Amino acid sequence: MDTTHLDVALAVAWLRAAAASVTAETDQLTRLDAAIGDGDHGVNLARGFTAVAATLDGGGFTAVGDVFVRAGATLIAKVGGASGPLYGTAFRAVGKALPPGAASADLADLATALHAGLDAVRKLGGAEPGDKTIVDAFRPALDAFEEAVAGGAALPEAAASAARAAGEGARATAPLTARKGRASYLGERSAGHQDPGATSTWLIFQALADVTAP
Amino acid sequence: MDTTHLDVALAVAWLRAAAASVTAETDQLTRLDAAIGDGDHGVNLARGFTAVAATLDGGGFTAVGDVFVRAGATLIAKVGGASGPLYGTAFRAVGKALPPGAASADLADLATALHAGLDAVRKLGGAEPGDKTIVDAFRPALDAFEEAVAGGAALPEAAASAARAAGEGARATAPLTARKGRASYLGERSAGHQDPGATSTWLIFQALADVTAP
Amino acid sequence: MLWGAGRDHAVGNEAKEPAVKKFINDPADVVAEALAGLAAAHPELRVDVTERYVARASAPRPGKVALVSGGGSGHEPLHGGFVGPGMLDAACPGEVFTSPVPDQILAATKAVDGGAGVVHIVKNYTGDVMNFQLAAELAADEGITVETVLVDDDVAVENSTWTAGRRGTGATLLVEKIAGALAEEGAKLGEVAAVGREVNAASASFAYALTACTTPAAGRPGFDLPDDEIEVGVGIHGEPGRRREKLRPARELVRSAVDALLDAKPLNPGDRTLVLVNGLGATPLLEQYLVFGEVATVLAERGLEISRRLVGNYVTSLDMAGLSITVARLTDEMIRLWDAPVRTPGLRWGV
Amino acid sequence: MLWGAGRDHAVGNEAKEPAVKKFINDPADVVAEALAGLAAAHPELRVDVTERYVARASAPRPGKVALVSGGGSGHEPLHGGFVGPGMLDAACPGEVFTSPVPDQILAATKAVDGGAGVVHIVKNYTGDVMNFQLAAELAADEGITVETVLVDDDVAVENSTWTAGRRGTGATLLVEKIAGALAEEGAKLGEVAAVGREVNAASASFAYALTACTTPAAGRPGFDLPDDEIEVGVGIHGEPGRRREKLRPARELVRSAVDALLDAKPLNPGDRTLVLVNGLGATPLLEQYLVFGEVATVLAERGLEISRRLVGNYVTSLDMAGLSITVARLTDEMIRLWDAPVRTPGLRWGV
Ligand SMILES: Nc1ncnc2c1ncn2[C@@H]1O[C@H](COP(=O)(O)OP(=O)(O)O)[C@@H](O)[C@H]1O
Ligand SMILES: Nc1ncnc2c1ncn2[C@@H]1O[C@H](COP(=O)(O)OP(=O)(O)O)[C@@H](O)[C@H]1O
Ligand SMILES: [Mg+2]
Ligand SMILES: [Mg+2]
Ligand SMILES: [Mg+2]
Ligand SMILES: [Mg+2]
Repeated sequence: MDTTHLDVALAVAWLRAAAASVTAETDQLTRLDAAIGDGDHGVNLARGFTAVAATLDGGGFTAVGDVFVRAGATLIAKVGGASGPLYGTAFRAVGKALPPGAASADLADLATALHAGLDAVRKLGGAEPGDKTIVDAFRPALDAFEEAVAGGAALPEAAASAARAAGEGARATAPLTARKGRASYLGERSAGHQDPGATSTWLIFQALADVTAP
Repeated sequence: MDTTHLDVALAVAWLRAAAASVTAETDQLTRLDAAIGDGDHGVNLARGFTAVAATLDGGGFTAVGDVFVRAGATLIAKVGGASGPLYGTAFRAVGKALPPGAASADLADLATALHAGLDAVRKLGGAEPGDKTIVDAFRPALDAFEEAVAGGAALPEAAASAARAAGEGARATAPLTARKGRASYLGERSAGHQDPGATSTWLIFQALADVTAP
Repeated sequence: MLWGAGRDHAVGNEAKEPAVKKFINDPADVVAEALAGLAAAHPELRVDVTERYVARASAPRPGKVALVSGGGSGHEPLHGGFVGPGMLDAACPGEVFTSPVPDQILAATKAVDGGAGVVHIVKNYTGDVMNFQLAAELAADEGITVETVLVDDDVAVENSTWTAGRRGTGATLLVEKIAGALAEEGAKLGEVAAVGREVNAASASFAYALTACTTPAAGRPGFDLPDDEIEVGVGIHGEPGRRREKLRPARELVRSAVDALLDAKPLNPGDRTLVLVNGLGATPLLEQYLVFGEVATVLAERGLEISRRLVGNYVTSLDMAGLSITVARLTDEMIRLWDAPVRTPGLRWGV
Repeated sequence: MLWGAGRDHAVGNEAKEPAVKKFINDPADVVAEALAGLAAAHPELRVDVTERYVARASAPRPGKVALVSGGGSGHEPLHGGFVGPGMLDAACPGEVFTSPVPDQILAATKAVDGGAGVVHIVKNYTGDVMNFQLAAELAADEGITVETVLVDDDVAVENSTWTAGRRGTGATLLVEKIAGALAEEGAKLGEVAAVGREVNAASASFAYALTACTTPAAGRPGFDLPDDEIEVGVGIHGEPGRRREKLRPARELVRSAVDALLDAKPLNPGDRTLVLVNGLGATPLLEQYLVFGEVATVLAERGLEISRRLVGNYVTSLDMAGLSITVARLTDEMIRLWDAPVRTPGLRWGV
């Protein structure tokens, strides 16, 4: 494996691994959402990423960016709820920020694209760090990824670092009081529960780490 | 106390004692009814006999029969359900069968009147012995009462004997399959549960035994 | 031990029960307070909280046959919610799951009698039958002619002279609507009662429960049901059903229910039917519609036409999670009367 | 341990859950199968089970402003049950408690657009808002003008730019009815949207839950509640409320709720109001009427007039035992539009 680039095959493998992971963890995500939301986050993402995996099977992608654009469009079309537009828009933004038509992206391109994904989530959802949302896992993951890349790390190492940071970010949402999404209706009662969306963001970064692991 | 007659005061005392007893046992009667009926028998009778006790307070009865006629009419007006018309009609029939205008009744008169009460229940409800109803406590109670009176017993003894027989009759309803009233909808599932109506009949006869006990 | 078999019954004082988890004040006042609320919500009704009846504000209408129904409370909108033009003239709500008393039925009967006679629509329960019978005798004493229509559509119960007979459930709504429409047109007492009996004879119902219901007086569910079991053949008073079965998919439950309905009252291909899928209280409309879809599939397979249909909570059993399916064979006349205008809190169209 | 605080979360395989106790087949098929049932039950609706929308069979009506609403399923009759003359032109049901997706909303919007523009009535939830926003952008790309009316009447939630803001609950029905009536009269896009916003601004809602509800996917109640505690300030998605309190008599709960409503949206003596007492699913109508009576008493004390009222299950949360109280301040115009004919599966009068 070329550890300095993300190509079409690897992008597809990543999204398939993400699909497998959110499907395996459906019940856990749903439980987290039942505690401070409406209990559908696991089922929502399992439905969405299963559709993503199915749409990638047809494949025939030549540009790596198109993989993410297609995945994002599929999430928007299949998930609903808050997480559908947020993840869908994020993946679309990632795909569109990758070099147009390029079969693969280097790590700097990938970092830039992930940045565009995070920006898209923040623009659509308006969440600040600390609001107990996807952002609280996505942002530290991106920071860690960029830092690793700046330090000369290869993809496996950068991905592992991002996944670790996402996991920590997700766990760190537990004591927070939600200020966005359904959990915000609970006011202070949302504190003490880990955010489902931040947790699924961790699963997605962990999937990249898993498929790139040496 | 005159142990050979039932007078107005004793009739009123009997009905008051019955009211106290069904009120104290409301929950138990309701539980029996919840198992094979709709769970209201205790509340129904507590409401009805409380109203009976209240209407007797106004008192001023000169004829013992009138006490029962008034009690029966009150039960019909306040209870509803199956037990309201059945007990109400029974008490009215008892009252009407007692010697008109008489201040008190002897034990033969009382036996005749109770007979009229049982007949009224059977005529209105159409239940046969063994159908798992009021009849299954009322009939053995009446038999025991008549037998005691025929044997020369005084009221306390006859009442105690009737109460004992009513209790045995009520207990004996447990294995029966109901063929009348709501419990009949359960078919064979009604077996294994004591009939609430037979049980309240026992409470009523027991109240007579209690107020006449030496 | 005079408290016999079946459950463990400790006589006498028990630990204080927790408060009943319902939107009520004193459980003893539920019916009176709900009637006060009904009065506040429906100025077009005359609600007599003391005498305990609900009548059209405009009643009596001279020369019109009046329809009076009633039964225990806890089945709302039945019966009070079906009072109004095109349906009932009055309803008598008893205590929760307890039939009304004769005085109350008599008061309602007198309040709406327009001189053309009164039809009592009575669900076949021992208590209801006896109380309405006593009321009809009292009404006769006052010179009011009463015809009684007994509703006994629940095929889960065997119809035998050795039992209390079949229960009245979902078909009560059909009888009240169709007989009510005919009465509105000015038909005679005998005609109104006859169409009511005809609708009852043409109707069959069957119900399942997933949970027991909780009466305000008892404060706890009437029975316990394991997570994977349901009660089959239940009525509308929270009593257990004919038997307990394992939970099955809706598709299979509907098939068994339709089999039971058609076994009891066979229909022929081409027959037109009315289908009522009726929630017993806590079953979401989402599930009720899903079940209606399954019923439509099964009836189509049997060559039966669904000409009229109704889905919703109409004949309920407090907060029981469950539903009943009623299938009635329709005549042209019944369809015409079903479609006639009705304006009540619980059923309304055409006006 | 990546599965963090709050509950004990064992990652990976767990004991198989028992079957979900509902009248369904596969939980994944609930919405599609319920839509099939809705289609079978209501020939006057066009139900597109594939595209997932419910429209009037007669839509589009050229020149008429069309109303489209939608949201997660599980709130029935909202929204599909409010499609018909005088109310919505189309509704988009999402998965249970999950907002619909943009494609679906776009398909419904295109299906009913009569060239005069489309009003999207959107309950204020992050997911609903974002999905409808994306759909509106797609519709604009196709040349359809969309105005969005956001409903956020639930005063249990603080209205702050630092939260997702107030939720849309009971007032949604009022907005759909009143804006729907104005659209039926031929009003312009801006006018229809304006009256919808006015109704929302004039409305306040507050809800209590006695139990959690159970989604088909989860199969178990969303939270546990002790026998003597209730959730105060709940929404309609089975989420816990703002706080937990001891159970109190209905009289006191109503008083607290009305205080909360009037604190958030003060009214003056003499104001005319519409009161909606809305069951969340498993609360018997008997209790709902009892609560309506209490509301009437409290509003009368404050000198407020109840000019219009509605009691029943309209904006539900599956099988939650609970209810919401909505009070809206009425203008003459709103009263006129409220009284206008409506003919939908869930709300019907005047036709
Ligand atoms: N405004 C927002 N910005 C970022 N993430 C959000 C926002 N609102 C909600 N989320 C995320 O969405 C997750 C919930 O997703 P999901 O349960 O699928 O949708 P819904 O809340 O509509 O049911 C939350 O845990 C949170 O992480
Ligand atoms: N036909 C009948 N004849 C005699 N007793 C009957 C008959 N039907 C019912 N009962 C008695 O009535 C009791 C139930 O009374 P209750 O619960 O007050 O009325 P309901 O069944 O209407 O709720 C039964 O336990 C039974 O003993
Ligand atoms: Mg969610
Ligand atoms: Mg009973
Ligand atoms: Mg009863
Ligand atoms: Mg959701």
